[in-house]
Parts: sequence; C-alpha cells; structure tokens
Amino acid sequence: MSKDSQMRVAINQKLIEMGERERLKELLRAKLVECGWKDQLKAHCKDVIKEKGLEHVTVEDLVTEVTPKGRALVPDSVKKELLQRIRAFLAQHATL
Amino acid sequence: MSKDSQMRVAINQKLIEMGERERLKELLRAKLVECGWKDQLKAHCKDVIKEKGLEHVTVEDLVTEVTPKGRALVPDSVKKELLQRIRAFLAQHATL
Amino acid sequence: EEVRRRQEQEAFLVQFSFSLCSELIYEVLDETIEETATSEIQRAKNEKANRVAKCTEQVCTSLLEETLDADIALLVEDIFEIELQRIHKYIK
Repeated sequence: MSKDSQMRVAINQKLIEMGERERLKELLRAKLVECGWKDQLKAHCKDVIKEKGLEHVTVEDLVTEVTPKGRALVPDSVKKELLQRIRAFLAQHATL
Repeated sequence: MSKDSQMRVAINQKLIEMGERERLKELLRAKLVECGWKDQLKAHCKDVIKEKGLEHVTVEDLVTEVTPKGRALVPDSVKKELLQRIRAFLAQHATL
Repeated sequence: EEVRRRQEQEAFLVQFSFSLCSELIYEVLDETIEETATSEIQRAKNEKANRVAKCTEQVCTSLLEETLDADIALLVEDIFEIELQRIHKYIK
C-alpha cells in the first residue's frame, strides 16, 4: 500500500472511530439544505422529467443525469467548511 | 607557553588572517560533495528517519546516530589531499 | 645546532599538519552533519505535512461525493415517486 493510501486509511479510521465521519455528513446535509442546494436539485430533476417525459426515464437514468449538476452546485464555501472541519479535527485528535 | 605552543598559535593566527583556514574548509566541503560523501550522508539520514519514525527522532538523535558512519565514510584520498594542501601552505610560509 | 633546529621544526610541522588536518575534518564534518540532519528532518516534516494536506483533501472529496451520491439517489427516488403519483392521480 502506498504512503498516500496508508495516510488516507489512517485519516478515515480516525474519523470513523470517533464518530466524526457521520457528524460531518450530517453537517454537510444541513449545509446543503441551508444553501438551497436541495431545492435547486429538486427543480432540476423536475425539469429533466418534464423534458424527457416520465415514461422515458428510469430512476437510474435520472440519477446519472443529475449527478454532475448536483456535484457542481455545491458551493465552494460548503466544501471549504467541510475541509476546515476535517483539518481542525485531525489537528486536535490525530497523530498521523 | 612552550615554543611549540607559541608556534602553533602563530601559525593558526596566520592561517586565519590569510583566509587559508576558510579556504581549506571550503576545499574539504567541495571534495565531500564531489566524492559523493554528502549524498551518502543524506541517504543515511533518510534511512534513520524512516527506521525510527519522524516523530521519534530529533536533530540531536540523528546527529549522534549518523556521525560515526559519516566520519568513517570520508575517503582517504580526500584526507590526503587536505593534508598535502596544508603542507604546501606551511612549506610556502615556512618562515612563520 | 642549526641542523638540530631545522629537524625540530620539520618534526613540528609534520605533527602540526596532521593535527590541523584532523581538526579541520572534524570541524567540517560536524558542521555538515548537523546541517544535513537538520535539513533532512525538515524535508521529512515538509513532505509529511504535504501528504497530510493532500490526503485530507482527498478524504474530504470522497466524503463529499459519498454523501452527495446517497442524497442525490434518495432525492431522485422521492421526486420520481411524487411525479408518478401525480400522473396516476391525473389519469384517474
């Protein structure tokens, strides 16, 4: 296993062990609602269904279709906050 | 002060005044790089850091650990060249 | 007397050359070893800090993607269901 892989495993382990990984996911979900991401994505889904017609799309198609936009719509501030939070956690709890 | 000690002090002073002491040290440094001694020393330092783990080694530890090998690794040809250079200087300034 | 004096000086210079040579070697070696040890530890520290920073970003990205993928899948299923129900109501 490369040094990078070992490091990623160690970081993830520490996050999981202390329940921080789940807390971070929850924080992210809350932020996504707060910043309107969820509403924007809902609207986009509806647009795609309207455009293609419900009878011509499956759930899988729709997931494939909206995922790139879903990822792109996440504000940089949310990503930054998540990263900061992980960094702060590691600084406080981990000897990597 | 004995006659030898007086001479020693006089020559050392002359070596410093004429900048020869620094030149000799510079020559030695250059030779140590040229013969690969410095690269060997770096590699040895890396090995020790890797073996002990970065978090368990201080500069002092590392110096203590690598000094014997560092000294042993100096090629005789480098020592001889330095000695020759010292002798040549002293012969040139024999009237000191 | 002159010959004896010369011989003494010769002997002194030989001995002095050897001791100066050793002194300079020890001095330069000690300085260089200290410098090298310091810079190698610093280099290792920087390398580790860079790795921690890079891997933290990668872990962050994978956590983000994992959460988004799960949430997008749920959201799509919900909307699909709602749209389906809406159409069924309309047909009835």
